[in-house]
Amino acid sequence: MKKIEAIIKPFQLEKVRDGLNVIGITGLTVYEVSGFGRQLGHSELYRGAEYKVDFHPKIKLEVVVTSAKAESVIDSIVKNAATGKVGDGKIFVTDISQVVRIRTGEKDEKAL
Amino acid sequence: MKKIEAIIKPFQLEKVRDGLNVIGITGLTVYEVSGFGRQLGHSELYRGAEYKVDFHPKIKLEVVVTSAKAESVIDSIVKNAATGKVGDGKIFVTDISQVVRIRTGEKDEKAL
Amino acid sequence: MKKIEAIIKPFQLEKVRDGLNVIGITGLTVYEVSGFGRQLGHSELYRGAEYKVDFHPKIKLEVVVTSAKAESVIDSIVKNAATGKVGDGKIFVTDISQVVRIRTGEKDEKAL
Amino acid sequence: MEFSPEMKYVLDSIWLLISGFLVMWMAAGFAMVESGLTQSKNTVTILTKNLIVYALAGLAFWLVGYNLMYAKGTDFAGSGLALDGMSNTSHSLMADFFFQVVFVATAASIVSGAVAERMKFWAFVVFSIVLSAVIYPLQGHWSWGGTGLGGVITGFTDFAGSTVVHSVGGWAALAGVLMLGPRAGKYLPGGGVRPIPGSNLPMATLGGFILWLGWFGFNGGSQLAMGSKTDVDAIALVVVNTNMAASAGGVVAMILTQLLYRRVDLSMVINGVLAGLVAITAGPNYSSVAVAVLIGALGGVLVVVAVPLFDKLKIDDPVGALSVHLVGGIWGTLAVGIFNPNVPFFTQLKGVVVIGAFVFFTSLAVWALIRVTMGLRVGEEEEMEGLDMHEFGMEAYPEFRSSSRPH
Amino acid sequence: MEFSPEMKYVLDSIWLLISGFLVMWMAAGFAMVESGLTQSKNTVTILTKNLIVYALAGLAFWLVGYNLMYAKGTDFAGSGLALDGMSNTSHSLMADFFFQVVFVATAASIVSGAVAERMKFWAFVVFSIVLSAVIYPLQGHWSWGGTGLGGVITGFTDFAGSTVVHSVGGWAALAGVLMLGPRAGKYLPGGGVRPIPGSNLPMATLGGFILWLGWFGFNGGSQLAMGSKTDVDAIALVVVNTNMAASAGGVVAMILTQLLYRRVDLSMVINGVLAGLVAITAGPNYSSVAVAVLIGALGGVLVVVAVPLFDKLKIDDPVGALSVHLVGGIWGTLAVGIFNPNVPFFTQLKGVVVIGAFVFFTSLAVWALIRVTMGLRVGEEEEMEGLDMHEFGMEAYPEFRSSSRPH
Amino acid sequence: MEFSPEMKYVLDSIWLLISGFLVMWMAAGFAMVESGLTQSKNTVTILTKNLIVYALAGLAFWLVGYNLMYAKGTDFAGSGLALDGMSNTSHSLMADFFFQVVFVATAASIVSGAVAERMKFWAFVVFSIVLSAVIYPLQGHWSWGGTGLGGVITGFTDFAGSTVVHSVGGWAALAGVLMLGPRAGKYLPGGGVRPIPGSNLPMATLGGFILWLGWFGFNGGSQLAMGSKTDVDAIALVVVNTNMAASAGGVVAMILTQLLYRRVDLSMVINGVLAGLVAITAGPNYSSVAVAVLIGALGGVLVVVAVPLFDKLKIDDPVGALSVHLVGGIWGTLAVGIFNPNVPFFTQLKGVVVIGAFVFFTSLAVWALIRVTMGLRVGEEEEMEGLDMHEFGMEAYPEFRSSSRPH
Ligand SMILES: Nc1ncnc2c1ncn2[C@@H]1O[C@H](COP(=O)(O)OP(=O)(O)O)[C@@H](O)[C@H]1O
Ligand SMILES: Nc1ncnc2c1ncn2[C@@H]1O[C@H](COP(=O)(O)OP(=O)(O)O)[C@@H](O)[C@H]1O
Ligand SMILES: Nc1ncnc2c1ncn2[C@@H]1O[C@H](COP(=O)(O)OP(=O)(O)O)[C@@H](O)[C@H]1O
Repeated sequence: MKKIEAIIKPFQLEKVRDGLNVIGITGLTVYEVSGFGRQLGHSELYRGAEYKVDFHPKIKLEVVVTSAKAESVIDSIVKNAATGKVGDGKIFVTDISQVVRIRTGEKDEKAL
Repeated sequence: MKKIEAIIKPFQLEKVRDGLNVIGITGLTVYEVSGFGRQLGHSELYRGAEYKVDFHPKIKLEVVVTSAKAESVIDSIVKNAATGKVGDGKIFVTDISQVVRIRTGEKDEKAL
Repeated sequence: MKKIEAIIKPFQLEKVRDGLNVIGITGLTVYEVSGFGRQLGHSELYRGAEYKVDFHPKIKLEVVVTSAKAESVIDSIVKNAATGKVGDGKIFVTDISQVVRIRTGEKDEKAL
Repeated sequence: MEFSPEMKYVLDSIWLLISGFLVMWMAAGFAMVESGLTQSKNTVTILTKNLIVYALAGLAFWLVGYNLMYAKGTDFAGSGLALDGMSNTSHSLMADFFFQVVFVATAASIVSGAVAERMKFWAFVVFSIVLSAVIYPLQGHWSWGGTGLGGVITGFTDFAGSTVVHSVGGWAALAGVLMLGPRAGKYLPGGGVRPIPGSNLPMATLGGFILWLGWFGFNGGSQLAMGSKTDVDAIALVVVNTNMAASAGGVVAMILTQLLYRRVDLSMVINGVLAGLVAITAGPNYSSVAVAVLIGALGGVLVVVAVPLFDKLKIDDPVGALSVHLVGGIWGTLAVGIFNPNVPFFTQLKGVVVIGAFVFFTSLAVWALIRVTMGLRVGEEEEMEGLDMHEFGMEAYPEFRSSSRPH
Repeated sequence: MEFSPEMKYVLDSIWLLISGFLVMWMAAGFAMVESGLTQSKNTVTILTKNLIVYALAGLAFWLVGYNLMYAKGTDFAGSGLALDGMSNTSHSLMADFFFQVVFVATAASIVSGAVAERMKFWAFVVFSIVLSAVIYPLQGHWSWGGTGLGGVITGFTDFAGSTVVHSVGGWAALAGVLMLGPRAGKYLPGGGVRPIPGSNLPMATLGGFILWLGWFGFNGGSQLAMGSKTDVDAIALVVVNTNMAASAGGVVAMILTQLLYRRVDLSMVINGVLAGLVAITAGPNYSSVAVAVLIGALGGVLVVVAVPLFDKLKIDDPVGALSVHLVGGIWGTLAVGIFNPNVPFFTQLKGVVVIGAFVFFTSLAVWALIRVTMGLRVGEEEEMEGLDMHEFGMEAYPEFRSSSRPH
Repeated sequence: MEFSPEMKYVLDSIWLLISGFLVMWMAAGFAMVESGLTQSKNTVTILTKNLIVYALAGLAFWLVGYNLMYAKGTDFAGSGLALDGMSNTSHSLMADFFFQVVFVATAASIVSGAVAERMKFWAFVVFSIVLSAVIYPLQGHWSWGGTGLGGVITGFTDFAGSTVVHSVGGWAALAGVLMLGPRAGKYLPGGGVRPIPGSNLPMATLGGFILWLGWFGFNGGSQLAMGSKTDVDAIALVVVNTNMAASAGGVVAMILTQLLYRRVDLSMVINGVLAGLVAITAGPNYSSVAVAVLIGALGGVLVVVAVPLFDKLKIDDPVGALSVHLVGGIWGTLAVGIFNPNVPFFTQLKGVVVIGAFVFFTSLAVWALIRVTMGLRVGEEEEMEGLDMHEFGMEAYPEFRSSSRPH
């Protein structure tokens, strides 16, 4: 099984989620992060002094799927999260050695 | 070494933490996430218009342990986080290739 | 490729980020977490009743790099995050099997 | 025994000042309601608008508006600038001016909420100046200035401004909203409405309380005198009726939202209170308490009906300003024609229509002019990321993880 | 030279109105203190309760309560409905009615905080109506209505309502809290107390300031007249004593929490200020400033002692309403018997007991009735996830990551 | 026809009380502005300071300050304690005392913002007591107490306290800030300034509105009488000028920040409003509206210039208290010498210097004494983690993920 972590722009979340729904993803976890990358920071102003804010608000999305399904999930995310502008984000894939559904104790693929 | 990530219901955190304490876990990291899974969303109401909220608040818990200890940690979490209702959450296990304790520079098992 | 996760004290973030900039890291994701470890909790007071707060605010920092670069990243983080006091945090390293840049679809090392 | 003229002068002037303090306080109420009922990514913008609109209203009304409204001149407009040639023997001129200033600020504040979250800051500033300096004073010249627009609306009765202040703000806002269009993502292609919840309901509730308190000055002060038993009796009745209409509006909104949606909606209760207040404003001085309760209650009904109705018409009003001030103001003005035997219904209707048409079309023209010159609406990306970042480079709550989330 | 009756009429009426404005403002203060000192998952509920309770108190007191309290009738109750047959020659009836309305709203607001975070919204609404329409007016008929309950409590002296308003609210709240039980998780099996910190201390502090300001109207207005040198001197003394008692209460709470816990507790300082205010309310008009400081200071001591004491008794009062209004109110009423040579201590004690017993037991009966009919307490899961979501389907701060965390 | 002495007595006293209510309300305004413009990790501390400083000012001024300031005695100081021997025939002594109490509280509140986020709570408490009990009353004895310091500053004219209240607070604050040093990390080694954004701008804006409202009492009440046509005319002019100067200050700050930084800065607009208010305070009673607008506008200019200037001097003032109250107060006092033909500029300058020097050096001495005895500044780690946790063990927003982030 694979864990697919995607860091995306906040306003793309809805589209990405809808895309994943279409390909039959049944679970998903998201949280807010701050990202720093090629996208340049912007400057804010406060009481006559400027300061640079380097980090951008991003959404991180984690979805664990069978290895077979990983490719289609990645494609779907890329398609729906891309705006073509710098800062669109990255996808990282890791191997998952075990999954457990807490409610039932089911394991691995049955737990997904 | 293994990283055990568990997504649980917020109100179970305390029980889970107490359970982990009992089996001698010495470190733990938690943060708030939003989850989407089998558990249905609920609708909120605002000024005469209804809208669906798909994501549920969840707590994600990460604990890194020796491979030997992983099983007992998983069992403990399952036992303490389960309420038997849908939405109880999932556990994902990954391999960790290296651990460093920042304070001392100690490595791997000694760092845990 | 490796994912390096570091849990550090919030007020060290800036130094750590500057250190990583120096060694040429081009991307970084951070978020706020709560940690529980060797560092003792503290007690807060509210209306005549004391209570223990076990969790400390921490920053989690994730950076994905080529395996070749991993060691220098870890060293840099250790150097800049350490204060020598308990609670300085931990670094966990995982293997990443794939990376995608969402904007371009570039893969793996080219995507970093 | 009647009081001496000087005694009347002193008491009346002080009453205007104290009432004016209360009405000035309403500016804070609008700021709180509007920032509470909108998203946190636009909070700095809406706060600045509210603070500045109060300041500008005062300056504009002093330089131009007060004379236009209250000076002799033609039936259409007063003459002079900067209080030139104005005087008053029954109470202090400055007290009167102050009381009028806070009124025009109220009208201007109403616009701010309806056009929130997508209008350019400076476009709003320019419109507010025109509204305070020209549009508001002109119609005020006909009604409270007493010319009746050369007889066209003579007899039109609006005690404290259901029409002259609240609907006027509402019409100006409606013109702006139509010109501006709804917030991005508010109305779905399929016809659905996507709610955009307010970010800080304690602030909105505080604002509701502030407005409620301020309204005692708004309506009570409109007696313009307290130097006799008759006057204080009138003021006391006005205060009680104002309070009871607000109560009724709020309670009815609570009951209706419970019945319609099976849950009470706090934002609607606040709007219900305000609608009750707007509704009673045209005639808190003639009716019995029971009639005031009825008028306020119907204000509460109207707001609960109007909010989703405007949404159905794709007229996007983030804080309910149109439902409260425009709809509530029309209802309150007509109610005088219904419940006050001395005021013909048709006269009230005529006033509502004449003033409404004037303000709406003038405002439309001004908004249009602003649109073609400096632009009315921020860009799509600006709107998505929030006006605060793009127009102010500042955040209202910089330390708090809030991401006026994707909608 | 005494003023003419009309002059007195005018001045007294205006004073009642202005004081009434200040007391009305206290409703906002309660809303802020209570929403600030409770969890954000219950904020919409508590805000709505505070807004609605003010509205309902007005309507109920108009329809039923005012006559019950102030009309002639029996020693036990006044007669008539909706101000029927009421009149007043020394000041405007409506001004008096308004001033009384805001008082009953205060009593009702007190309950709201004590039963917060677990009571069903509609159960609270029903109780508030009964309290405002019947319970409060009846005991008010005996004290301020002047019957002395057929002589039983004749001579009982309570200038502005330490007992008649504050303790009454406190007794009603205590009955509710006992009926309702503590919040889930508040008291640990081993006997420990788990604090549940308030979610927004700036709001709570703002509420404290609002109440402090409003109290000048509460106590100052209770002179009920300002049409003579004697009256304004009395008012001025009342205002100063009110201010100094509040200051003393706050300072003492600061010092005591520092001594006892080695850290100042802001929530206790706010409560200390309020306790000082409640304590001086029964007699701000007779004492020297020094005595007022003493009475307020002891109010501050009592609150610091009472809050943990109630916790020890497992009486869960999220905002300290019982410590402030019930304990502080009793203390203030008895203090009149101690420091005012013209008022026997025993008379004060009798008033406290008679009124307390009446309100407590009547309230208990009403709460019991509500419990068996519509239910008093939300379900366990509702409580855990917050009343806002379950009863209102709305969040107070929807954009902010707050999870009134597991406790 | 002149009013009877009793009528004057009644009207004047009531005006002092009502004005005093408004000024008391300013304490809440300071609390909101200061907590809004600082970081959330220090919010409990700043709220407690503001609540306690108001309470302590009252107690200290009663015990010591009022006599020191207003009793007969020497040219340097009044005599007696606790209002001993004080009396007043033209209005109620207690009303006067109340009005003066809220003034001293204002001066003390000013300090709190400037020294925020790094001073020990108890050090601030001790200084506030000394300021309220001794420093403020002494200089007040010379100016408003009327001795002119044995003729040294005779003729010095400060209607409502641009110098006597605001600059005094400002000088005391400046001494404290110099003694204390800037917040950690505020000034970068390379000479840069690292902004530390305020955590809650709605609160700060609300505070701005509260102060604006309260200022009508501050300046209007300083007429000290309303028992004649002359008095109410004066009051009305004062109110209008106060309002217009504030408006002008805010509008100018808006325009200037737009021109200088290409973006409007809300925190500066709030400061601009306040600077306009401080500036007009020395002479709202003599000038035309146009001059008031000018004085206020220049106040707005000064604040926009002064804030970055203080930063260049590494004088760290988190909320802009020095720019608003010290700079604005000096400007306003000198403006009287410029625009009021009856007041020589040099007299004003002399007053500013004498009072300024006295307050600054006395304060410096007191701060120094506090530093060597109990310590002035919290430890580095305390500062980084926030004063709330270390001095109070309490959080202002415990449920919200805010981490006054690393800066
Ligand atoms: N090497 C990395 N490790 C961790 N997170 C990264 C890395 N590179 C990028 N990111 C995350 O992805 C986001 C987008 O990356 P960025 O380089 O700005 O844009 P793009 O991917 O379009 O070139 C960043 O804000 C950061 O959160
Ligand atoms: N495939 C998945 N990938 C990532 N997170 C998941 C996945 N499936 C479930 N989750 C997380 O676990 C939570 C609970 O899952 P859900 O399906 O609702 O309940 P249950 O596990 O009891 O069937 C979700 O809210 C989500 O945060
Ligand atoms: N085994 C672990 N798994 C996950 N997170 C851990 C683990 N051990 C420590 N941490 C994280 O690292 C932080 C610091 O650890 P701690 O033991 O307090 O200090 P130190 O590493 O200096 O001994 C903790 O607050 C927690 O967030």
